Amino acid sequence: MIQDLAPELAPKLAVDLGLNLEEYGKVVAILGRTPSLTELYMYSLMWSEHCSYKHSRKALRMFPTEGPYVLQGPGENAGVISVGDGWAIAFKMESHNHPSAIEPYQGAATGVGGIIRDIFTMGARPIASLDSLRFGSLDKPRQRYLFEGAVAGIGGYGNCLGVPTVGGEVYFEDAYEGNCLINAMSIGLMREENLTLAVAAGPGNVVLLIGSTTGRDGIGGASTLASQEFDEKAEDKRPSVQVGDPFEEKLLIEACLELLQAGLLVGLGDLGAAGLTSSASEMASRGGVGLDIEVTKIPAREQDMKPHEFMVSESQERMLAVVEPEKLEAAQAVCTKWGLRSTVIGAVTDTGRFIVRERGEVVADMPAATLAHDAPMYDPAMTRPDYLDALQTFDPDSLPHPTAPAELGDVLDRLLASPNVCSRQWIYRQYDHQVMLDTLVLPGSDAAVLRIKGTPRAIAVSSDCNGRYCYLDPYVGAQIAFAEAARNVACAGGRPAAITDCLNFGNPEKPEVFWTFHESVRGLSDACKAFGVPVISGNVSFYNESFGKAIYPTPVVGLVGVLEDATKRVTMAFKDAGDVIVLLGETAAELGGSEYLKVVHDMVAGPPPALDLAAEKAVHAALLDAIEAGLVKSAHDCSEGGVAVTLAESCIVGGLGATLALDDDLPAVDSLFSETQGRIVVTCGEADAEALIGVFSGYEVPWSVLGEVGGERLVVEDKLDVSVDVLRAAWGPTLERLVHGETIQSEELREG
Amino acid sequence: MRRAVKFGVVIFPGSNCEQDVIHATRLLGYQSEYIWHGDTDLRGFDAIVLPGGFSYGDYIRTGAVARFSPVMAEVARFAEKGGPVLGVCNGFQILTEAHMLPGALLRNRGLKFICETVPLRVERSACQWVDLAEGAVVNIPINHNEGNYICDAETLARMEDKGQIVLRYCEPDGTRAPGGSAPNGAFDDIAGVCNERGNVFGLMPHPERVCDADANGTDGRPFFTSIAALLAGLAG
Amino acid sequence: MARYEIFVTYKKGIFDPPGATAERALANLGYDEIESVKIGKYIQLEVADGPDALGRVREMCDKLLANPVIEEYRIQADEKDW
Amino acid sequence: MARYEIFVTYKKGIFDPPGATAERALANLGYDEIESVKIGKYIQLEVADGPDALGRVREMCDKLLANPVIEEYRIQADEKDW
Ligand SMILES: Nc1ncnc2c1ncn2[C@@H]1O[C@H](COP(=O)(O)OP(=O)(O)O)[C@@H](O)[C@H]1O
Ligand SMILES: [Mg+2]
Repeated sequence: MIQDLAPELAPKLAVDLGLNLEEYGKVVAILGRTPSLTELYMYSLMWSEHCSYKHSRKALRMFPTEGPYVLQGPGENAGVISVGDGWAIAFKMESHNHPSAIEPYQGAATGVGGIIRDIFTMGARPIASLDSLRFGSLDKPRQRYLFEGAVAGIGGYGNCLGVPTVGGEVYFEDAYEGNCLINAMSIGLMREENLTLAVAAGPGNVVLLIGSTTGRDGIGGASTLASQEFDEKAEDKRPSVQVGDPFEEKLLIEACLELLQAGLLVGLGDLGAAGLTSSASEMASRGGVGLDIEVTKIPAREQDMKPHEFMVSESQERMLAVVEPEKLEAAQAVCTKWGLRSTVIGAVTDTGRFIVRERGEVVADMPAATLAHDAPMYDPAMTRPDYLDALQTFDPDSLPHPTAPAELGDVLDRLLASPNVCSRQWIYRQYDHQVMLDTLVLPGSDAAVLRIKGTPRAIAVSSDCNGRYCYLDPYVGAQIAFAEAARNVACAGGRPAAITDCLNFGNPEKPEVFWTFHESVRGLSDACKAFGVPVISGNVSFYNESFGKAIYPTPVVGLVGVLEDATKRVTMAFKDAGDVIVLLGETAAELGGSEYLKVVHDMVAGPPPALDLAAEKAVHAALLDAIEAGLVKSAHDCSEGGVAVTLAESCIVGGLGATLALDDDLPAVDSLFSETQGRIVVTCGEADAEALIGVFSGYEVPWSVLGEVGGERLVVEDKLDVSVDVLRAAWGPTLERLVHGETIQSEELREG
Repeated sequence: MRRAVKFGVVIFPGSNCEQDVIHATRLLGYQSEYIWHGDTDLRGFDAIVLPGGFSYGDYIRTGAVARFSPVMAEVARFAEKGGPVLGVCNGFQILTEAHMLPGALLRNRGLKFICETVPLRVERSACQWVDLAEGAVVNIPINHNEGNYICDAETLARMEDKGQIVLRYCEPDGTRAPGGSAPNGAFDDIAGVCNERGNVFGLMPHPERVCDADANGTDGRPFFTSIAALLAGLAG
Repeated sequence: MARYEIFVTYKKGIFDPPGATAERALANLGYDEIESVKIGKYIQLEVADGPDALGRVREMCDKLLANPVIEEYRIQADEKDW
Repeated sequence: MARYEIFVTYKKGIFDPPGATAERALANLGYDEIESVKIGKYIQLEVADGPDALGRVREMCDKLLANPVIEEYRIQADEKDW
């Protein structure tokens, strides 16, 4: 008979483990008795925010999840889209913010490891990763340590696996100082027929644990665990940091894909948050079956581990497979060939109950589906934060702005040297971004392009979110996150197919925070609907706060687009002198939330740029048509820093200057640095200019011919005249210098 | 009919560039097949490639564990008989650990992993894998954390003398910067070396990454075509 | 001048992948006697004499040479010849 | 059961990249007393008792745990508590 906890102690332990008393009551009602220690641990983890989405699930129903490309929407380990000829792409993004704030290298590394397991669990070979990062200002040593460590960890893990890290984004804002964000996205490729679901089925089948040993890693990580009163004997405070072993993961990828290919598995699940409890209960509930697990069979890394420790350990690099008994030997042979441990730890039953035993004795016994599905769902209160009024009514025109070309050139230098704008090469130089030979457009352009070998196709991928905009207006900010990702992908020639997201917010139990969450989800949903692009996977990370202050609302969008013809891909670099420069879209006076305001006036205020979804969509469509017609030599969208930064970047990476005029009727600062959405700087050969404009004229989009590529200076009539070498010197080495603790002297940026 | 040249590409646990070498060599028209690290039969292969990656996680030291794989004794025998062996990146590290090539590879100066395309200068050497003119500059990606080549001065002098230095990091114009051109701090800018006989060649850059005209350049092709031409000549 | 040796190891309970790999590799080489291998860092410091040298070395370990979140260390004055 | 500690260091004259970096970083942190830092490996072995245990550990070092081209090592029987 199960050893229950003392009824008077159990509720207290439940609270320590992160359940509230009502939730505890629900556990008692399900079981019809006081839970055992193991059961309480299992419920508390499965019903935690992280596993149950209890505060977010209702809002997430706003997302459109269906579309022509979708093979598998949200709900599985990753979403899957079809990309033609029987090829499918699985992808998902996930956060590893809190572990990374404690130990940036291992936190980021295991974040990459975790999301990659989600991908090969689906039967897909991981082919690319992206990383989306947020830190405080690099003036602070701690922030440099976090940034440097996280980048090294992402590289260390992905490089070892041989999965290229092809893109990402990074912002440095004080709002993230106490709570950095480390979001990782993984993309996998498979044949459609190999799509595998994490489901347990077939009573009598065995449950096989593959991969690393189980230690006490991660126990006590998220929730406040192990209060002394309940531990029989005081134990030394154990570190909860998980150390990643990318080598083991590499073997897991190869072995699992081989097992699936050979048809040796009924189901496959990865062990992520809440470890064995989560993957086993989800697999069981999907299959409508029960499981019977013996913890002493689990290969332990440490001595005297308790059943609940086995069940909730977050030791990395482990997979759970369900295997028919007659295929067990063959399955284990594959594991052995790859040098992996594989151990039968239990069996599938027809009872629907999740039973955990220690040396045969039952220590937990509950309806399996209740762990995964019966967590309470909340409708959190929401209130629009008061601070928004003051922020949104701020008028950037009320500030003094430079007007002389020399001053404006200086501002451009400073913007290019801003950590939020400067070259990211310091980061992606540490990532193997070429292995597998499919990265046709390397990091450094708007979107990375990866070919699908054996087909004419490629995918273009980008991850984006300007948290500042989301802070100033979460509804618009979230739409812009989508629009920018789609625009980046369009600039490479990709038509958006689907997105994943990682929604990073503060404490959802605070009505003001929850409002920003709800508005962001609404904004993202509306943008997706307007573009007909579904959300196929995602992740919510709440409680990103420090000292009671939430981060900027940060709904990161990871978008995958498809190029039917990989040879049509486009990069942002200017190509040849004499090429014609055309601006798609139209500039408005929108300095609210801009990098210019931040860098020059040290302000984050004003309304963010407006987003007209129909106009944005038309711009992308016009560009994509022109690209498909083979007319476009370069394309680069306007984002932080406005059209001036866009032009400067295309000059710098192309090694060419440009001479042009911006003939809007705006003040020079707006003209150059306004962050109006829906704008793309496009170039074409002189002979194609007419045809290009012909294509654009077929759409309801404003366009203007700005000038031409050439020379060694960026010259904007009446507004700017700067040497490209000087711009490069401002833009190129900033990150490396900042990481090494140097503050950049503006002297250094000027021509010597 | 003469049999086409056949490359064998060894898979160690943790290798991750083996499929890239297969892709590149097949694209160039050669036969190319995997060899499992536990296998000991190299019959039928004309040239062996130890690919890049992180064999055994690069734990303890890069290449330290892989060198004891059963296949490595055969690779050594194959090389002794004059068979051509190429080690790329981790493969180079394995060859030095196995003492099939002189020197060792330490962590990069600056302790950062480096992935970027770099110019390399072709030196006059005995290397059978290279038929480029002395002084030619090729642009090839490097991708490693431990590419900082080291050997003692005596070994360097001997290698110079015997034409064992095959590639050096350089500036885009082929010159070497006074402070060194190696991004990883390699001694004397050394990027690739061969044995005295010239049949065993190890290099940190990844020629297989630049063989496909559809993706990122073709500067890596000569390394595979030259050995294939040599083998074909011998066979013919 | 003073010399210190510092031994940095993972804390108890933290997984040590290099150690685990060495363990398996040695077993494969036929060293059946191996029961466990742990791999850490061995640091040799030479410092100029000054007040509270040991205290300062400890500080260096906490700040830079070891990662207190996952590692622990031991410092030993070194009288050996190097 | 017997325990051994192994200290692996670069041979004299071999440049030690982590050591050199640590040296600079410590100087930057204001530890002007630093004269040199060398970073090597610290290995703890537990082996079952058997004949010539130390000889076999030496063999393990020569084969796997150290690279004689660049490294040297010292073995010490370990009587400490771990
Ligand atoms: N953390 C990162 N990891 C890898 N690549 C990155 C990272 N941050 C930025 N990049 C790459 O640098 C380039 C510029 O990034 P970003 O300024 O965010 O572009 P955009 O403004 O077009 O979204 C892109 O190619 C992007 O993928
Ligand atoms: Mg862009």
